[in-house]
Amino acid sequence: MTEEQQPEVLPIIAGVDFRFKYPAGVYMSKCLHELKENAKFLGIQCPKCKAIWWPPQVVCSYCHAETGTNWVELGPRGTVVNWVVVHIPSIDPRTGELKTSQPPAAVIRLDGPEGGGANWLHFLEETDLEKIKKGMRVEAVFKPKEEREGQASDVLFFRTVEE
Amino acid sequence: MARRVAIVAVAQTKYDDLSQTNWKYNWEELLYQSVKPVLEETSLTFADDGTGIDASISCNDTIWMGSPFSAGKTDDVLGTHFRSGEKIDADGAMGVTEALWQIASGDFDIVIVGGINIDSAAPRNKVENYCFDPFYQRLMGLDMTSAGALQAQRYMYRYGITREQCARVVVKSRRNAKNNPYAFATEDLSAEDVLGSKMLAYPITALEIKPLVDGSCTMILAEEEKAKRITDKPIWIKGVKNCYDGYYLGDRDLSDCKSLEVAAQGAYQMAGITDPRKEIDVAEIGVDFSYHELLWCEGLGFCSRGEGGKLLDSGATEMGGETPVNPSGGALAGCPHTVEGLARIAEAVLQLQGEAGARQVPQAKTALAHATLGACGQWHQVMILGKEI
Amino acid sequence: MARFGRRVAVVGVGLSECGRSRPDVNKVELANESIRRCLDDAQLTMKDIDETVVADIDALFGIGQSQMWLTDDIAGYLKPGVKVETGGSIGGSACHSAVHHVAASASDVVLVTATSKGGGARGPIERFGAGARAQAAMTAGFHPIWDRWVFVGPLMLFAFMANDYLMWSGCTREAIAKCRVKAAQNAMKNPYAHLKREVTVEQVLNSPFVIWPLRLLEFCPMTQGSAAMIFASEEKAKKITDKPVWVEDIVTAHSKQYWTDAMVPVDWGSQEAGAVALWKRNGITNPWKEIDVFEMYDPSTWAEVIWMEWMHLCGKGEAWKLVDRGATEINGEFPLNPSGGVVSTNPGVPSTTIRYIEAALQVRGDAGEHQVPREVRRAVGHGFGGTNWNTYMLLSKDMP
Amino acid sequence: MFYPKELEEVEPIWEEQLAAVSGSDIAYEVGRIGTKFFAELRDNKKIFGIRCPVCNLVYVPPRLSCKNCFTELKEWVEVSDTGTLLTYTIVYVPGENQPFEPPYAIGLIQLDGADTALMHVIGETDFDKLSVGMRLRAVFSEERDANIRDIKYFKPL
Repeated sequence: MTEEQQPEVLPIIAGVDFRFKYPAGVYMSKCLHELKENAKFLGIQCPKCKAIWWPPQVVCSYCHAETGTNWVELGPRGTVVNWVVVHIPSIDPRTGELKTSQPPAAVIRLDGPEGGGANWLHFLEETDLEKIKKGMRVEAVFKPKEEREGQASDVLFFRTVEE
Repeated sequence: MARRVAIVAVAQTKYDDLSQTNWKYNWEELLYQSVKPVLEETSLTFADDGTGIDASISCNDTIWMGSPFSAGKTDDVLGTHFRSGEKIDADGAMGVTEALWQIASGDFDIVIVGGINIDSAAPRNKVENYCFDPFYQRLMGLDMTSAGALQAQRYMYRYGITREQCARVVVKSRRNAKNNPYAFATEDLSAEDVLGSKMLAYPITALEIKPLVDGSCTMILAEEEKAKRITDKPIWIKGVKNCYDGYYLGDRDLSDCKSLEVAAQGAYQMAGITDPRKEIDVAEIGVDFSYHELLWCEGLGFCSRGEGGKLLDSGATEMGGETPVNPSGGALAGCPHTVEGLARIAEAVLQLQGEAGARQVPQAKTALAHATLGACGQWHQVMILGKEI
Repeated sequence: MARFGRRVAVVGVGLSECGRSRPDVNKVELANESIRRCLDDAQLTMKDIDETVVADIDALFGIGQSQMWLTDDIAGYLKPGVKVETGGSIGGSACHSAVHHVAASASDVVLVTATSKGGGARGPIERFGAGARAQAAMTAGFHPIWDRWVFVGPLMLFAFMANDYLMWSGCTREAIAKCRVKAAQNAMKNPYAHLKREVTVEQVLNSPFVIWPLRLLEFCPMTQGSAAMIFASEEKAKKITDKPVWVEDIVTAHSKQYWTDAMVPVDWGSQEAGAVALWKRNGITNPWKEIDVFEMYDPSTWAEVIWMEWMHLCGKGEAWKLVDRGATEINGEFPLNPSGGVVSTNPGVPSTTIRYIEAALQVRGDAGEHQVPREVRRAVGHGFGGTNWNTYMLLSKDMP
Repeated sequence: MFYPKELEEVEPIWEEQLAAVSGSDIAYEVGRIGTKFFAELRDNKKIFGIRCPVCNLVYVPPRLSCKNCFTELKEWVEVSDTGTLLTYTIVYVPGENQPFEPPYAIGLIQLDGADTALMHVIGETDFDKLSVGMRLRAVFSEERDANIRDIKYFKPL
């Protein structure tokens, strides 16, 4: 048998479709409950270096101090610091389904105590690129309470506000 | 080895089934439960002034975590910000070896190694099936249990090992686990209970495989001078070797464990051990299935080939025997994927430190910690630890 | 004496043919292709290899514990080995592991292998395109509950990066486009590059937005391919080759775990931390002058420009001007990615290994048509991946 | 209780999601060697191995490299459809990618003319009649798609 007689190369379908249970953990669960029940942004502040973590987490990424229960309230207003617009079809990795067009995604610096704050990647209501500016003030718009599920998507988007 | 390296502190969580609590903790929260104790024990921090931990190694398996770049979920608690943070995508025991070489090379002085898995959140059978090549083995529906069953059957056939002997490994494991506060499965069992439990893949029953549990294990390694300053009970790594066998199960006589023999010989040679059964006081070995303990004892040279069953019968591997094997109960009493081998090293360290509580083997000076990965033990690692430098 | 227990050198490199897809081989065969070339390059046989280091991201490529399947085809049978996974920087992390092992006298000759061979998509995913699928698979690497629902993989990250730089630096889009033109010109000289078509500034500026303001031609392609490298101790290296490339230093720097807060101010602190450590530790006060070739992991042309600044190759806001006047071209004052870089060839897992290989080839003087027209004594390879891991390897013609 | 009480008592939130978009529909390319093997199964109901001239071993399944000596393998050898059972198991629990509904038997079968064994299903038999060393012959599927299941199973002789 020589090389030339070989047929085309074959594909074999043998994938595995697996689903995992992903835990939010105690810190994130607490903050998601707070979003759902009280429409509040519960961040956590490092007692040592004062960095604010949103979502709250067990240790400070910067200085490794335990954050404990040093809760701080953030938002609901914030400042737009960066934004992009997705032009291509994208797949939701959680479900494998196609995501249709989505509003501009933005990094919003949620207001925090003493001029501090924390960044969050979320959507803007404003879709006109001409109108989106760095430093623009925005406010979180929540789903109605009965529709909230304890997810980051309980916040629908951020709406431009005049201050 | 260019520099001597010691393990200066170890910690484990209690191994438990997190699905019972609706997966209460996430990866970093579970890992931090073993990170905090080692930091407290050693008073080490992540300071950059030469006194702190220099680097971290995160051990988790992307396919068991259900996510690529999975160390991104555990690095913060290992203090990786702006420093070297490597990620071993295999058993944590490989991470300890990696930390050893990082330190021995002179690059770092103190390295923290953490391993974690949440087994109960993963679809075990699918994850295991995914580990087989997509053309020749995956479509036969293999998982680690059915592959293990092929090995068990071949081993029993070739050497006359009985199912009762295999079952008694589980009985011993559970009995030992009673003394281990971290163990998950500690109920009393008889060999009849084991053999009478649900048949998964003949001859392996439900009680002969490791239960699905979750947890983490962390340890800190340091070079000689710093190790002596950090603790008065440093445990020295005297020898280590790992080895891969060939891939296709049909290439191997599954009753052999060639890669384990190579790994064991390499580790013994490095540690200067000539008679393992006499010189090793206690062994913690990676046992995913009951027959593993018998076969691995042969590969480790605790007995001749085919004598694994007789070794168990003789009581030599029981607590109080000549070479107690798995005083902690091992993975058969519950230990998650990835953490399994790491926890064996942690247990060996506790034995040598004299901190093993009710499962302490008296006067243990030299311990063996073994880890295995892959179908039918394709990869093995043997590490020799000593109390004295 | 170097800072390691033993000196370590690169003694062999190997690359497979790279392309959009390699349907003629399966994963282990693709790995094997570069390994055979690597062994040939070093004139070694399988028996000379003491240990193998496997770089792979199982959750992306359709096989779990891939080191097991690879064993037989990467000269790993009955040998020790390591498996690492750090995202795109993985091909570099694996090299660092090899360097540590040799320096620690664990092994004398260590082979590093990195392969990218995903399955072709079938069924409903197929019509979304392989690119969308790859982005989604990478998005799956971010927080399942917090990030996955809103994030669109690395594409979104680099779009944020571009927008940030556009806002404050005063750069022109033409300057960034020139970076892509340069990459294409270099890639055309590199037999192992994937995209080898000439690209003009106009084409870049007229290419569609993938994520505004990031354009299609400002981002890397998807490539299948493999790379292999052999590291050896001083004693062995001198026997194996008369052109050893010495590993002067390695640095790994990782960043905090969540990405969304890393996006603005677009914080490339770990790029900076790693580079600064590398320069400082090796007495390099002006890398722009002292490094002869720099192979950077550039998933996007924006990254190449912006990271130049964070790596202290130039001042903040200056990089685009340097690119604009051709300073980073192959015959410029600071040859950056003479291979064409990741924007021309992006197999992912081997991408960082390829940066190191290209840096080593430049030091050896074996880069062929894309050899830079100057004496190369010191070169740097850089890797980037996952949740902002950065790896650097400083290679030198002179024994440290 | 490791964490503060207010956290330990929080109602845990978790979500089930796809692990990655690898999905059930990945098409893996088998490469040249595998293509030859599977095309022979499909078209001619023949099983081929590949021989290492240095080690003088015939490998089934075929592969590109000899793991012992790293010789690149090129020499195709047809092996018998009949072989010897080296080990087997009976799978009782459902799982992924299984060729049949459990219970079914799988085993390693060393075909005559091959030096390594092939993993496959054992059919047309009572489980208690299975024994290591028994002789088996391949039964081919009626409809063949060029994959390992083109051999339906091996049956005892």
